[in-house]
Amino acid sequence: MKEIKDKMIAQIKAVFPEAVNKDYDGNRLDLTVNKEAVPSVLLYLKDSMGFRHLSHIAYVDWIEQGEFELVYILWSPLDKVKLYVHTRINRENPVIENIDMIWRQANTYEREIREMLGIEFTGLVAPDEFILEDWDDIPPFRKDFDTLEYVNRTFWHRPGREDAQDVRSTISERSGEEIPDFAKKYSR
Amino acid sequence: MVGTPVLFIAIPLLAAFLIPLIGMVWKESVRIIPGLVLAYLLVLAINLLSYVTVNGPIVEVIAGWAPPIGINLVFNAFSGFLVTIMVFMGLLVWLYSYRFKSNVEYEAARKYFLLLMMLITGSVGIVLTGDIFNMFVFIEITSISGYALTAFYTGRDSAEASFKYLMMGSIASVMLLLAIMIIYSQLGTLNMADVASKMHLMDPKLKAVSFILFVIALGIEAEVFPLNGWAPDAYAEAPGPVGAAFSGIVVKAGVYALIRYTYTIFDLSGAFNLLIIIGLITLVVAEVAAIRQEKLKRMLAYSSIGQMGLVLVSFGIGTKEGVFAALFIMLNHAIIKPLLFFSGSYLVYHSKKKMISDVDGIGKLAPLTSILFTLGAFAIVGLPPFAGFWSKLSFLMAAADSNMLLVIGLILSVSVVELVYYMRVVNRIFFFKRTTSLLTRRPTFNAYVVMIILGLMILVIGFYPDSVSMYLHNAANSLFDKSQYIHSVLTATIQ
Amino acid sequence: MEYILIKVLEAMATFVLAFIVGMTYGGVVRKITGRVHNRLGPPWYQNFIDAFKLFSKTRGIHHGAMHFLGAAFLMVTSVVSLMIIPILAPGGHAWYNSWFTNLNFNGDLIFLIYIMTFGPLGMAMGAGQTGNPNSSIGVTRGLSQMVGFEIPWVMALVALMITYKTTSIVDFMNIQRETGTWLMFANPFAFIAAVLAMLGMFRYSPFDIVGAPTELASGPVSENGGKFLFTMMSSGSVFTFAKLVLYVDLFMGGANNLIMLVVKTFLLYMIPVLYGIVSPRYRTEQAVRWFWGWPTFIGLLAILYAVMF
Amino acid sequence: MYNDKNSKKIVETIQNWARSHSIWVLAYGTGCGAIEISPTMTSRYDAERLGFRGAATPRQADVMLITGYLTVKTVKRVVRVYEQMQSPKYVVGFGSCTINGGMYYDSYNTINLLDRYLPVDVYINGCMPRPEAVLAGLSKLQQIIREGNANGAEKYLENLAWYKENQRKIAPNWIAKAPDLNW
Amino acid sequence: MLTLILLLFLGGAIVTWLGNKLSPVVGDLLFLATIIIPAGMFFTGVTVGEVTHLHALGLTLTWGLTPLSYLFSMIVVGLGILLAIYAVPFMKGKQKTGAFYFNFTLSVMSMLGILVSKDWVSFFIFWEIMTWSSYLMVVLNGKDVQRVGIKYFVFSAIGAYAMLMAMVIMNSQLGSFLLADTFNNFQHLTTGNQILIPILLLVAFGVKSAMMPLHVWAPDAYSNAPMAYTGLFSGALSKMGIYGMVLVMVTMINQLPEGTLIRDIIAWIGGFTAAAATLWAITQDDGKKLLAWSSVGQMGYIIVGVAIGTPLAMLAAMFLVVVHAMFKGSLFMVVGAIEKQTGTTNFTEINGLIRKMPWTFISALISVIALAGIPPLAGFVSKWMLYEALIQNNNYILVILLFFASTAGFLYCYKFLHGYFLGQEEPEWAHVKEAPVAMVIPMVLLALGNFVLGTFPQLIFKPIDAAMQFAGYDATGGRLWGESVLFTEWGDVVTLQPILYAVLAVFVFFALFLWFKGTKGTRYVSTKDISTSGELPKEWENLTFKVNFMQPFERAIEPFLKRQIDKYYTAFGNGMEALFEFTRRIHTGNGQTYAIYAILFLALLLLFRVNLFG
Repeated sequence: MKEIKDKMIAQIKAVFPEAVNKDYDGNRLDLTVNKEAVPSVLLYLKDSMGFRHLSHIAYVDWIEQGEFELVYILWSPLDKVKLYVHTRINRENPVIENIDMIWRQANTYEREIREMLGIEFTGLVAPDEFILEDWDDIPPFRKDFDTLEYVNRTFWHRPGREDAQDVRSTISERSGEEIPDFAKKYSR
Repeated sequence: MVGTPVLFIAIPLLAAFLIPLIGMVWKESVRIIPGLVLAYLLVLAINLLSYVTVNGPIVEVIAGWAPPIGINLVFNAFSGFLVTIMVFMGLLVWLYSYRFKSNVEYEAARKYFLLLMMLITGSVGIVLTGDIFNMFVFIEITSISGYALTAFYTGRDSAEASFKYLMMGSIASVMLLLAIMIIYSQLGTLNMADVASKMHLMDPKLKAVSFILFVIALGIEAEVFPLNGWAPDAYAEAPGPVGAAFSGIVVKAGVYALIRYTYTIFDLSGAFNLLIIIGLITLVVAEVAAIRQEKLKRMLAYSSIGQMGLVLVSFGIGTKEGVFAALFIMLNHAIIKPLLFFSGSYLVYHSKKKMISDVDGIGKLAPLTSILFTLGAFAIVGLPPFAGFWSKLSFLMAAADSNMLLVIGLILSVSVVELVYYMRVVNRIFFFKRTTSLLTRRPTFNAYVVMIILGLMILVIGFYPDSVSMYLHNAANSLFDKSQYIHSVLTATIQ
Repeated sequence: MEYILIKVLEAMATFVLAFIVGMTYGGVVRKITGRVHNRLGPPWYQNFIDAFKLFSKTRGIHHGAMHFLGAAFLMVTSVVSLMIIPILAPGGHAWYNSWFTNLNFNGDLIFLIYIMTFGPLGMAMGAGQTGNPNSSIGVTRGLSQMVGFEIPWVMALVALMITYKTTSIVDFMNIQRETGTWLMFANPFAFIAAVLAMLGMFRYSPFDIVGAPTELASGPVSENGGKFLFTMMSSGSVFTFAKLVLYVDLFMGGANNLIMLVVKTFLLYMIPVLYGIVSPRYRTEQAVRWFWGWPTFIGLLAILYAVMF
Repeated sequence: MYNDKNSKKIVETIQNWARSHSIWVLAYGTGCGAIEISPTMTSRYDAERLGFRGAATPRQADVMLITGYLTVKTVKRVVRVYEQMQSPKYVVGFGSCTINGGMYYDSYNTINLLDRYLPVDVYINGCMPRPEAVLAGLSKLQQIIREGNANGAEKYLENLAWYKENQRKIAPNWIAKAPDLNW
Repeated sequence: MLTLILLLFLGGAIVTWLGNKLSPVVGDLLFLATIIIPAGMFFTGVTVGEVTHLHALGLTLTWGLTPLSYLFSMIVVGLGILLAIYAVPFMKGKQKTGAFYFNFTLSVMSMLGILVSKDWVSFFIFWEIMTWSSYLMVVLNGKDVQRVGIKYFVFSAIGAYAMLMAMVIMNSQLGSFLLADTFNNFQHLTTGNQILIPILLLVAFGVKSAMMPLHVWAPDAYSNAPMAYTGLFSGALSKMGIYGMVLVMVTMINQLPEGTLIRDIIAWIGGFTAAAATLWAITQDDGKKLLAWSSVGQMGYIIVGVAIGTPLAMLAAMFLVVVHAMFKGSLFMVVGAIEKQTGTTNFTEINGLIRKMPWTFISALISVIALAGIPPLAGFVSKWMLYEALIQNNNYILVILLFFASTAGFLYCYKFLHGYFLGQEEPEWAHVKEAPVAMVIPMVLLALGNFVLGTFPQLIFKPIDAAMQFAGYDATGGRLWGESVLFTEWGDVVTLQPILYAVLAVFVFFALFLWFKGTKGTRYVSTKDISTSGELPKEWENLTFKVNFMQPFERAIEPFLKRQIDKYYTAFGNGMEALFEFTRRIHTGNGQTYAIYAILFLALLLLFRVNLFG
């Protein structure tokens, strides 16, 4: 397994010298690339290295660093290697190339990300609504989206439910964890 | 009586030689003279035919030698009928090709009409002559002008087709000469009537051999399978009107000769069966080949061969009704096939390869030509109420009277094949989308006149078949009256 | 005029009888089903309550003229076949016997077979007009199944016609009365084939592919509620009764009085019901092929039997 | 005679009795409560003996059981299904999710108060209510119907503007696009 | 008079064609005049028994009407008039109107000609004119011409040539072309010919009436012709085959010792035609195709009736001939109207036209109910009589087969109505309007005709009675047809009128009940508003169930559907073409080869000289 992964890294590095790799135990391999390089890297991985299957596109909101992270999880059925391709996108202008012509199923994931995180995929052709219907607020999976505030604004509470506690601060006090101020704002 | 049969040979032959001479003085005359000649001949033929109907056959003795020594021309109801058809066809071919594309130029026109006149001379001569060797001469005249006309376009393909024709024609000549030698060596005479009356004296073996040689030689002329290899090429490569002339004039002459030998001269009992067999084979092979053709003219050529096969079968039945039907088919064929050739050659006028697919959707662009072609197609496959139906019906009646059920069945099955390939073309003309960008050509006025005359004749015969049936009956009777033929020839005197 | 009035009144009496008996049967079947499932089940009059509730719905919708006509067509079939099928045997002497001779002598078996298909077709129209895909799917399934069970059913009838040289139902009943033998014993194969066809005709499991609960959302009736459903429900009850009476007339010698009629029809009705309770559901093509298998073979046997004996 | 007050009352009494004993149930199986309906309807608790019976489509149904939390997305469908049912019609809310949002009280896409959007006749408490509770609730519904107080449908029609306002608040575009109310 | 009528048709056809070149309006008027004036003359001026003689080529053509042909000619003329009225708005704005009018008129003329022909020659002439005029109709729209058109023409030609062969054989043996002579002197033929000739004639007529192995042209040809013509094609033209078959059956087959066997075989073929065509109709997704297969199936019923040949069966067949012309004419008009208004006839594309084209729907509904044979419409009467006749004639299995075909027929009947009129209303078809009045009136008239004949079949029994007496059946004394009462020979009765009244009464009662019950509380909602999981269908979403409509049933009959007769014919045709191609290559195009042929031929002839010439 190790040799296979080394060979793969060598091959990738040969073509994309700027890619950064990180090795894990087992069959996992991580790769970090620029957002501009994502389609070409993925296409190369699919066509030339046998990563035929896109398992998922995971997404993270790194609000502290002002960035979104997309993780394309690929799987090579021949070599049995799982490849995580990371890329970071600026939070201010979240735009990235659409890849659903490489894997058709990416369309679904991208629609979800578009609604939930507000990342624009250039050239993504998809019907308007996917999960959220009639949503006119900021995307709900962004960390600066205040759920409780939204609920209070949109729905009604049955009298008697106002005493909902912010349990997170209690727990953090108990465990001695330090929570930064900006993070307190976004989580309860 | 306004003229004698010899005029049918003399005048066109004279005209053929005069055309270049007068043409030097007046260029247009090369176009006009043949027309005048043919028109005169037509009038003459009709007059003679009506005279013959009343007064019995005319036997003309040439050069003062009485038969059986001298050469004589016989104009009876049978040969007269064929001559009339031929001359009429010749007139139509002339009218149609008056300014056909290949003879707009003076040089070409001179050659063309000269050869055409020769062709008609030869063909008419074959029909009229009463002498075997004289017939050989006429066959040569016809063939040679035919070779030249085939090669008229002077292209590579034309030359090849002409060469094939030439080759087969020389085989025919050899065979014919051999046959004539055998007869002459045995009977010492070459007059048809005389030969016929003395035929029983001949050695049966040699009789059969000479008949076979005749069949082969004339079969080449009459496009009998497997001797008809030259025909499709010649039809396809010769100019359109020449194809019509071949199918309307030359082939008729060949068939006439074959029939004359079978019915009058030889008294072989198996000859009729032979006719039926080769006729059927010719028919089947030709129609089957026609369905697989991709070029329009070749398809028509094969169809023409097939019709000749049908004629032979019909003659082979050997009854009066059979001969009637055969003559009817010949008449219809002489009317319909030129129509098809004429209109067909305008449908693919601008096409290089003359493919059938080039007529796709032309019905909208050239409606009258297309309708005339369709009329011809409907008529030739024997759809009522057009002319072809009556001939087919009389043929079937004759065959049924002789109890030839298998022949009927076979011919009707072949008719289905014939129907298929004609309908495919008709479908393409009217119901396909135009795929090529080829221009259509509007037929010349003359061509229109010719085609419309032919179309009207199809309709007239179709709706009123009795208009021709009397002549057909007379012709059929006169063919059967062998003793009268011999008698009238042998007792002919110099007038 | 008076004659017609009396006729109409008698027809209404027949209709009421059929309605009551049919509805009761429906309730009893639910009860029996419940007992088989080891539960109490609804009371026997539950169907009446349901029908009344549907009838007293205050609001409803329709999808166009054919939606109305579909239900009306269905009712026409039920009522007309009820009118044509003799309810009681001609030999009976009960005082109410003459009430139920509606149009008994104006139709025959072939007529009946065709008029019985009138309703499903009209119903199918109504279902199609609603535009609900489930309705159309149910309809096509129902028609397919009809093609299936019609074969053994017609075979059984033809076998009877061959033997007794008649197509009139009344004549069949007379024959059974005169000979004293029920036709189910005279030609057992015909009876078996007819009963197997009946399984499809009553649309209980495994042949409940038309409504197919949880699969098609009740199929053709899925857009109908309130008065439409009420009409269809009562039509179904009447039609069930009519078909049962037809079977009784043909194979069990008819009934001389109402009690015998109820007993016989109930016994007959239990065949598809009990078979259905314990069966899962066929797919359409399985159902159709099932009918073209053994039932058709038995139908052929019935015809052979009729021809030979 | 039909307009006579007393006879009208008698007729209504009979009708209400029939309605209460013939309740065709449309189970809107959201959330975890759907699993409670099966035992309620089948052999163990046998709701059919009380006249309850499953209905396949909204057009035939009398009562809609809402068996759990409703997201914004599902609430639209529920409203539509409710409007497609034919009067008289009733709504039964299952469990705390329908009552006050339950454990999803602070979810951005789950409504908290069902009765703001639909007229609920009976709430069944619990998380989830057991079949006994469900039966009790349904019996309560029967009792209300018999008394003639189960007039949720009329209430809905009377206060249509208010209900539509509430619905529009969570689904603005949908309400605009939806066909007009059909009962 | 007959000659005049036929000449008027012929001349009118040409004049119409020319007039249409001049101006479409003139063409329309001339067309109507061409159809209606001779038709009127036919109805008023022609009497049964009038005979005209013509001479051609030594043959005498005899024309005259018989009671049998009078029945058929009424169908031809009646349907011709209605379809002519229908055709004018139908063809408006279409291409090749002139050709359409020309061929339409010629078809009507040739059909009348067939019916008035008393000798085989004119019979054949008109038969062929009918063939090619209908052929030109089939290929008129230019779709799939080479396959459909050639198939039609080849089969027609096979039939026609079979007839030609039979008639020349009869002429040579009996010395007459007259129908009457050939039938009367049938016994004088040799034994072989006695078998051969009826078989040839049955092939000829079987092709036109789309009998089972010869039917493959029919579905394509019916659906390819313009719909304004297909009504005539299916309703009248295919009946010419039945006409001929009746003639052959009652005259020739009856005189044969093997007649019963042939009858049974034909009846079975008819039964299989009915069943198989019905199954194929079910699988079609195009209304034209569906109706075309249905026509083939209905012809199967008629063939069964004719072949069984008992008085009741013949009556049923004759009745079905009339009724089929009515309902199938109406149905093809319906399809034509839909095609005209929407531009397509595919079920999967159209839905919910019921509210847009109500009159079309009503005529379709009535006609379909008649087609399905459901009482109290006319189709039932014929089917009832057919079943009775079969059972009395001991054709039990055949009864089952026909019952199966009839029941399976409901499937395509429903498919047809559902396909066009029911289902969801799409915004795509919102613009569709009812067809022009001139198109609606003929089809409604024909549909209502079914209604009338279903209740008062005695209206048509009189001409049928005359026809059957002419065909050699004794006057069955009105026992089979009383005042709307159908009797079996066993004495069972079906009284149609009380049933009709009962049906009407119950229907009206319940329709009114449903309408008035809670009218205030019931309101119309559009078909988009249906209870499908509470989801609101999008504008572009079409929830109507159309594709693979009968798939469960198709799966059940899958083993049958694998066997297509068409495939065998295609394989045969391809094989023949390959053989032809091989034969064609005999002409190699090489001069030497031809020379060798000549020499070989010479050698061959010399070799077989003795065999040939003794």
